Amino acid sequence: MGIRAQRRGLFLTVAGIAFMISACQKPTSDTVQQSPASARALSGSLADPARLQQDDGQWVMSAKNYAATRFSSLGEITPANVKQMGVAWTFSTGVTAGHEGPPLVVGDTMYLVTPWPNILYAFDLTKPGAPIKWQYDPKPLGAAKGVACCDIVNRGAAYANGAIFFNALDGRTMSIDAATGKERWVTQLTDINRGETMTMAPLVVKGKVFVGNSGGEFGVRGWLTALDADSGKTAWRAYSTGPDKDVLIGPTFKPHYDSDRGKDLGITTWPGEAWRIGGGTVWGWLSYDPEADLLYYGTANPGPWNPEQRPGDNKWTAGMFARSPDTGEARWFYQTSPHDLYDHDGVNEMVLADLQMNGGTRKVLMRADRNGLLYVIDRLTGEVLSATPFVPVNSNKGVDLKSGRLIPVKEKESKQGMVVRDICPAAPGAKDEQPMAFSPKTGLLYIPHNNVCMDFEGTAVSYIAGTPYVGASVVYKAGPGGNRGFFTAWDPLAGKPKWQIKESFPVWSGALVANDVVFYGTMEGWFKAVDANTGQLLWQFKCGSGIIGHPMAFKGPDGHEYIAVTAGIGGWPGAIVSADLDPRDATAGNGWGGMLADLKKTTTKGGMLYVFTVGGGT
Amino acid sequence: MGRFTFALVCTMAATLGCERETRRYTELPAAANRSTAVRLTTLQPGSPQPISNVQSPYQYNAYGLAEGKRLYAAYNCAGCHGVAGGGAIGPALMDDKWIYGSHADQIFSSISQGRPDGMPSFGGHIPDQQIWQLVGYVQSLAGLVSQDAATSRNDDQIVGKPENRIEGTKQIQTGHR
Amino acid sequence: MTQTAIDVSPLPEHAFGHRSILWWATMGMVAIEGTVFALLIMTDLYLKGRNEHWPPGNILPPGLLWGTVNTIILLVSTIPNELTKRAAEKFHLRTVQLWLIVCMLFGLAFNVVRVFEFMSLNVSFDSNAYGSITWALLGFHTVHILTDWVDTGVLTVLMFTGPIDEHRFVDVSENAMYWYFVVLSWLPIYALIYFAPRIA
Amino acid sequence: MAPLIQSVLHPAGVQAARLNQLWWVMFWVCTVVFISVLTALAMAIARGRRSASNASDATLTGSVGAAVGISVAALLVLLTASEITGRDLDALKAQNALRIQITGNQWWWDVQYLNPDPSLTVVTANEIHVPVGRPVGIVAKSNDVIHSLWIPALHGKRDLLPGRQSEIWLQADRAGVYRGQCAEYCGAQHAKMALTVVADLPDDFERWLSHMRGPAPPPATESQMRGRDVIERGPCAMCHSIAGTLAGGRTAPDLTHLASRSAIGAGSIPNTRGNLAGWIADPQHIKPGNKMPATGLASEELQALLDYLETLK
Amino acid sequence: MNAHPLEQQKADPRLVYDDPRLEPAALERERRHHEASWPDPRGFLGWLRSTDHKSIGLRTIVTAFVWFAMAGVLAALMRLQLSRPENTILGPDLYNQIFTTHGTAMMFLFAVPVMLGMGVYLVPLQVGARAIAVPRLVAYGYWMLLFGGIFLFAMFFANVGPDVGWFSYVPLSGPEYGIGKRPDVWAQLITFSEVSALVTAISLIVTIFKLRTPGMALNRMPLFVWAMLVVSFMVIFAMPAVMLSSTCLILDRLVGTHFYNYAEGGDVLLWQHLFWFFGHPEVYIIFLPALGMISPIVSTFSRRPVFGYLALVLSNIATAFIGFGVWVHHMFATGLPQFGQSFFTAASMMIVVPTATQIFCWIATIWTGRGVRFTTPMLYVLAWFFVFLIGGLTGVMVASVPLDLQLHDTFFIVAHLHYVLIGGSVFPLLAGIHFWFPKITGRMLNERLGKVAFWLFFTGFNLTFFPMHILGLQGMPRRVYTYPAAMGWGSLNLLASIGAGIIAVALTVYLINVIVSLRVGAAATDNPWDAADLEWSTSSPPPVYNFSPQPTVGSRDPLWHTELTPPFVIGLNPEKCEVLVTHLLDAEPDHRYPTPGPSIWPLLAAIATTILFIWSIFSPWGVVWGSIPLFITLVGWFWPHRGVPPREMERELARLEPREATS
Repeated sequence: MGIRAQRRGLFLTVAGIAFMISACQKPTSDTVQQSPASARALSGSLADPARLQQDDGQWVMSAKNYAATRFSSLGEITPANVKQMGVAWTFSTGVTAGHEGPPLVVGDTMYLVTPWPNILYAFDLTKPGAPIKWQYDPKPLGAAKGVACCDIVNRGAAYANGAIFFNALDGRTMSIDAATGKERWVTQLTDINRGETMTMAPLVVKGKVFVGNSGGEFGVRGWLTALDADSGKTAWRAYSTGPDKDVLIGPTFKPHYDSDRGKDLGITTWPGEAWRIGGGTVWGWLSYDPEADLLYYGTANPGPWNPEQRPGDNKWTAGMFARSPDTGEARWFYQTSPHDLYDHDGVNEMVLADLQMNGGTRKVLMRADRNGLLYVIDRLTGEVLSATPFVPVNSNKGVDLKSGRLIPVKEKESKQGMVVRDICPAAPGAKDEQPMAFSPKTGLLYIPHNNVCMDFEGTAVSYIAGTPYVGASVVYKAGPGGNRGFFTAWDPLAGKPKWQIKESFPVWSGALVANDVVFYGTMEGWFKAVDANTGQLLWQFKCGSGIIGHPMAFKGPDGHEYIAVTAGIGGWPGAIVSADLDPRDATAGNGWGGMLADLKKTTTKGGMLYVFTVGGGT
Repeated sequence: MGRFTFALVCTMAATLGCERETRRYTELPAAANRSTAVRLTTLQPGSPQPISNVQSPYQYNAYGLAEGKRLYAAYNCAGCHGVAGGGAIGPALMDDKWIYGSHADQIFSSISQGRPDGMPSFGGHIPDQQIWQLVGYVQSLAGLVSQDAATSRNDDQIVGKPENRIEGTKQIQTGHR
Repeated sequence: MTQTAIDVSPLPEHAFGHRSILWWATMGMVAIEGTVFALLIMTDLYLKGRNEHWPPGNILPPGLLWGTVNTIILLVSTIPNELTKRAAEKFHLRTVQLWLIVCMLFGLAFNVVRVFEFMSLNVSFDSNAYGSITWALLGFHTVHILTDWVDTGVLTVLMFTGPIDEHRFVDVSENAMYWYFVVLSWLPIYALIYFAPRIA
Repeated sequence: MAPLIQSVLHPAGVQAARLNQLWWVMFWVCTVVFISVLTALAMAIARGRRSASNASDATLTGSVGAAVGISVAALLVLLTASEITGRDLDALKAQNALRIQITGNQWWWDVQYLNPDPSLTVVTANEIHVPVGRPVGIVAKSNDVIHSLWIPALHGKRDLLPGRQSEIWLQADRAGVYRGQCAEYCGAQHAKMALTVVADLPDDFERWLSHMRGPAPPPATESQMRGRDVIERGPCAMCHSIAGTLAGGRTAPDLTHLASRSAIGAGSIPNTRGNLAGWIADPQHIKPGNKMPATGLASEELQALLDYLETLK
Repeated sequence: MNAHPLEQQKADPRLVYDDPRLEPAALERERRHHEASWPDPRGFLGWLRSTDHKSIGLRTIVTAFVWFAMAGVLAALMRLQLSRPENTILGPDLYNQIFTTHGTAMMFLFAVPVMLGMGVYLVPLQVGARAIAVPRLVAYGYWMLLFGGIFLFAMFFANVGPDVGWFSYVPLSGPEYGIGKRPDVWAQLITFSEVSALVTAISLIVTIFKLRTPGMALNRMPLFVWAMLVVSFMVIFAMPAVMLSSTCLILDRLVGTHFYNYAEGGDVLLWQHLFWFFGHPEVYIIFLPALGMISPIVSTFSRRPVFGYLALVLSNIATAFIGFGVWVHHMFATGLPQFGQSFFTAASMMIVVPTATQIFCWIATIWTGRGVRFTTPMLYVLAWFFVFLIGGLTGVMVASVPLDLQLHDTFFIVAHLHYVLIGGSVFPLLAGIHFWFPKITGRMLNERLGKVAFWLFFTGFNLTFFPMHILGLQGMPRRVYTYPAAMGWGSLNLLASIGAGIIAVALTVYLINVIVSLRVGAAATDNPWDAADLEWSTSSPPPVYNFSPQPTVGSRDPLWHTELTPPFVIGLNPEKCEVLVTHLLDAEPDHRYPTPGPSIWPLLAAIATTILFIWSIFSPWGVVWGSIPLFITLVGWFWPHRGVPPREMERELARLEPREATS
């Protein structure tokens, strides 16, 4: 169990968070609440996501809001009554791959994108059992499954101006009319023959849809692309490697640290032409600060994993960019893992908040990184304010706050052809894409994460377009303590956990804070509600399959609060089950086989959407 | 000139004649036309023909299997199917489930032609000879080749049993999952 | 010139200890196997030097219980062993028979416990070099225990069924010698297997 | 092209020169010893035949002792010479040295010119250039079995050990082309695992190195374009790399500047168009057992491929 | 002291004079008694059961020479392939199998066994023993050698010949790169030949320690016996290293252990350390017996006792000790720290001192001898001085770390090692065969043919191997199956190949000489060369029981000091085939010991072992199941045939000692 700090009142001096921006304004949610269902839908269809994100009754983007807090202030479900929560309705997706990402609720309709074949369902929430309103099948190529590194997942859709935006695995972004399910536009962005896929959830800001590619394990050159939300035409594209003009680095680029300054670092920090196949894909989460008008996103690992094939810092991979959403110009960059040694992608979500630090209010972003450090970074300048390990870490010695650089540990560095043992955290990191939540009420981050170490052997690998470009043999094992996962309530100011729940398996579901109750799921299939303040388990429900989905909260047309989550084991670790891998090979599933052999005996595959409410039923 | 032409014509006639008069009752050696009789199912109309039991020319050949193992790594097969065949992006190769069949010619076709759910088609990108070597090695992952000829462990991280210690799988299931 | 000769007919027809041919042959075997043990120990130390952690990774050192139990069994077994040897050198057939059976029982106990020892090594021979050399050390010693045990068994049977002459008693004495070697060689191996991983 | 020099007795660098010196010291001392002992033996035979008179045992002991003493003295001379040479060889390590990493593979050499700035790294294979008069520190590694790097005109051997890394320091003092060869038996084609070493004048070397940093030139003619297509779409790209194209294989030698190299197949045959064609068509004929398969390219494809490969200067 | 009656007190042997048993007729009776009692099994089955050291020794020598011939044919094939550049007679695959099999067979199946075979034949005779100690073990050792050799060559002909070099460096011989069963064949052949050598070494040590005839104190032992003693000890301490390393190799390959897997904490240099810890002493194991043969030959044909007996003995021992300290000089190119370099250079060069001492002692012997008799054996020995000096001096060069960096793994080393091994060992061996042939067969070898063979061999040898020094300096590496014409190595290689042809002719002449002389050679007397050691005191060839009566000695050169006629040994029971066991240091009589008779069990045990070894290449279960027949054969082997049932024994004990019954 986690540490329970006594000084709760002291550190609840959270001055403001992105969420509060919305709270200060006249809440539209009141009107929405009172309006009839059709009116809600109408208002939803007209509204800009910038406004809709503030409405706790709806959930219009996968991270709930631009600040990526996954916090809902809906208070109907309380620690007291959560025990009476029951299933309202369910829906089987018929897909047996891993179900990541949350459903959306816009007005009276719920939208759900399944993993490949990426069918978009719309459910009519006004009717009992929420029947399917329409469904849209993009018919993505089956071959795309062969170049999706970590199960054929989809991390959700985004809503804006009457359209649902989402990506199909074979590299298409599409805009679907939210009301009718009719296709507005489809843009093909990637080439699966080069190993490029798309799995991330788009973000819509100011009439632009931001999407990034996946395929860091295939020698893909990563990018973030802004598409015009109305036409699907590319507005700009920022690569994560290569010359400054490709990375959209210009005069406005003012990184905080020296090592990020210089001409064409995206070339000179790579050997030869390795930057062309250097990874740095953008498959994770995006945040946006409307006030500073800055878009934040992370770049994934450099490829291949074997670091000896790419000496140098490998800019601009494994770091985070702040860009102008309009032009794409980079404002600052910070590299969490220069010359990444362990596949420590920098794509984890960045939660934006204003924290009271050192006597002042700092506009920060918080990121629980794969490398085991929880970063608090000034989101205007890119300065690292603190970087604290939130799991046992032996592969780095933290961050030198002066130079901003991660301090590597020599003996844990890869030596091609040799097994380097017990690297903590492992390649999936202390925390992978599974998003955390932040409660402005408690000031705590709720982090679903892993406790995984690994043995790593770098091997020479050929770049063969469309085949994996990894160059490592990895075997994961449970970290210190023997439990493979944690659910941690983290106090970013004190830099330590408030409380912590040990889980047998990595906690690969997202977190949700619904007022005072925190929700998350486990890979065994338990959907759990815990007290936001104490971490006490309040309620749990055993779903049909392991949960790696992201829970969300919404207010139904009936005015009641609902919690929805998808069960369906899969994803990188869950592929052991969903892809029926053989754990006798310890590297099965890129390293999970050795550690998750028991998962096959614990749960089975099968995607199902669960919607809960107090009392259950409709 | 005329004499030369005459000689040329005679020579050509002779060569053609030899070729023409050759009565090849046995067509090419089995290895050459293996891929034609590939079946992915046992279900056939009428009385079923036996499933072809064409074997990889390297089934009992240690060198061919070792080459297969080298190529399995060199062509990034390991990236999808696991270092020891446990699977990752692609299905496991060490178990008893073979979506497109475990017979040598079926595996050959899978590698050469590719398969719709993500298996790239390697035909034309690597010589057939190497595909056969890969076939032999892939079979060894499930214990389908002679243990005497199968490869042993690599000088690398050990993530599963070496192929020469894998007991043959008894029941091979074939079919879509 | 008078022919002289050495008449050796008064000499005995057998001798114990270093006077006997078999003792030297046994010592030859002991020298060979002792060399192998020494080289195995050197190999272990060499590999230990090549590895940053010994045991590598998060492998636990072998459990102490069974190894220690076995060490005690081995050390105690020297008592019946010595008694067998003395009885043999005095040609006390009954006593030899009795102690040989006791020795057999000790050997049996040892071999049974050895199985548990292998199970408590916490590493497999094919996991890594540490596992390989640890298994090799324990395995090679087990081969000695096993062969000497089987050897003692044959000798025991022989002492009950015959045919017997004085040389059988010499055999029993040599067999006891060899057992001492097996016991003595165990001690450094025991230290290496069970304590070296705990020191570094 | 200058004749290939691969001889201990024709040193072209300071290290090899020292070893050559040591060799001649050893040779002459040993020759003297050899002749002396045989003379003694001949005298003994002659004397023994002449008279049966025995020298006293004490005299004999003295003589034998003296002979052994002289042998020991000769030995000490050699030991000292060896020791001095050993120290001299160690003295070459230098800060401003050129650093080359050579990785052994069955049966070719992977070469990387290291640079603190990773983008200035140069990758090539089977042929190295070194500047005259500048120390070169070679980092020796292996990807598979044990190989041994031996360029007799420049220095002695250094084993390339898998799982370990070693170093050797050498320097060329005369411009020229020197041949090196794998000296540790490494399997089927141990015999055909040679390395060409070109010692350039410093300016030439810098020019060469900066040229090597560039990618392959884009194809100019239709046929060359077709040739690049054959590489990218055909089997070549599965194993070979050519910077500037899609070919990124690392299991076989880098071909980015293939045409500038003097030999193919790790020194198996001279690099001519005809040889290259023969090699691509049937590499197993020229170097049986090597890892390159016959690719079965159509002749039109082969010609286009050759057209393109010839541009890879 | 409550001594049991059966526990006999040490009784002193008596010196007897004028005993009726010393009458010539009585001695002849005793000889006949021995003749009748010592088993000399006839026929094929008898041949299989034989435990007579002369029979086993001779067949070991013959078998080793058969392997020598086969390995020699392989050498000729290599020379044929290398005779011109870019030759395509042999492909790399076959060539690599050939040079590996050649090296392996020469080292493991010829050089060591033939020397031990000479020892098995000669040592009991030279120490005046009636038999070798633990003869069944020696018989077993022979069968293992035979089966090992058959195994290797059968596998070679089945295209499963080892192809990783006689040193089988990992990882080339390891599970990943040593493809197929070829390296397993090598590793198991090692086990065969090591088992054979080890048991033989034990037997020789025990024979030398315990069976020396009275009077032969350690300081009177013939130098060949000293050499065999030292060599046997070297075998015991060196061979386990290669057995261990090859066992680890098989385990790595078969069940996936990681002794040599650098990725998982093993190490590739571990192999080299273990291998050369054996491999360097191995050279002296081959070389020292040859030196032991030189001493009697030099002494005999210079007609004086060898000069510097003590120095020669100490040199032997010193060589053995230093030989164990210099294994790293095979690993200089792996990169050693400077300190290690100096140490191993010095140690490697130090070995010159004992060798030089020996050479000078022999020169002194010749110098002060009574004129050299230029017999064929002596010619070989004189040639030995020439070739071995070259080999030894190039050895000094190679011992220098810096120079070795240039010479290592080149043809210079090929030249060096053949000068040392053929020059150092085969020349004396051929001399020894000539020397002892009369003793072994009862017939003299033809001197004329012998000299023809000698001069051909000497010429061919130098022609073959001397150019290789130059080739090495010109940069030609070892173990290459071909070389480019442009390298200019063609003519010297051709010369070497011609030399190899001459060697082949020379050895054929030698063989013809042996065959012809066996049939029509002059009959040999007991001591045709007028040599000094005890083996020349018995008939040629010696009887099964070696001597009757058993002689004792009073000096180092017993046959040259007949004025001190030593007494005979009498009183050994021929019925039980008794041998006289003496004390270790001064060889005083201690007790009588019945030597075990012929037995089929060593053969059966060897067959069972062979099955186990070969099976274990394919499955680890081969070791488990294979040990069952081995166990059965061993029980059969050791099951006694003499003695009484326990009850009877007990009764006898009770009768002998009533006191015990009451206690």
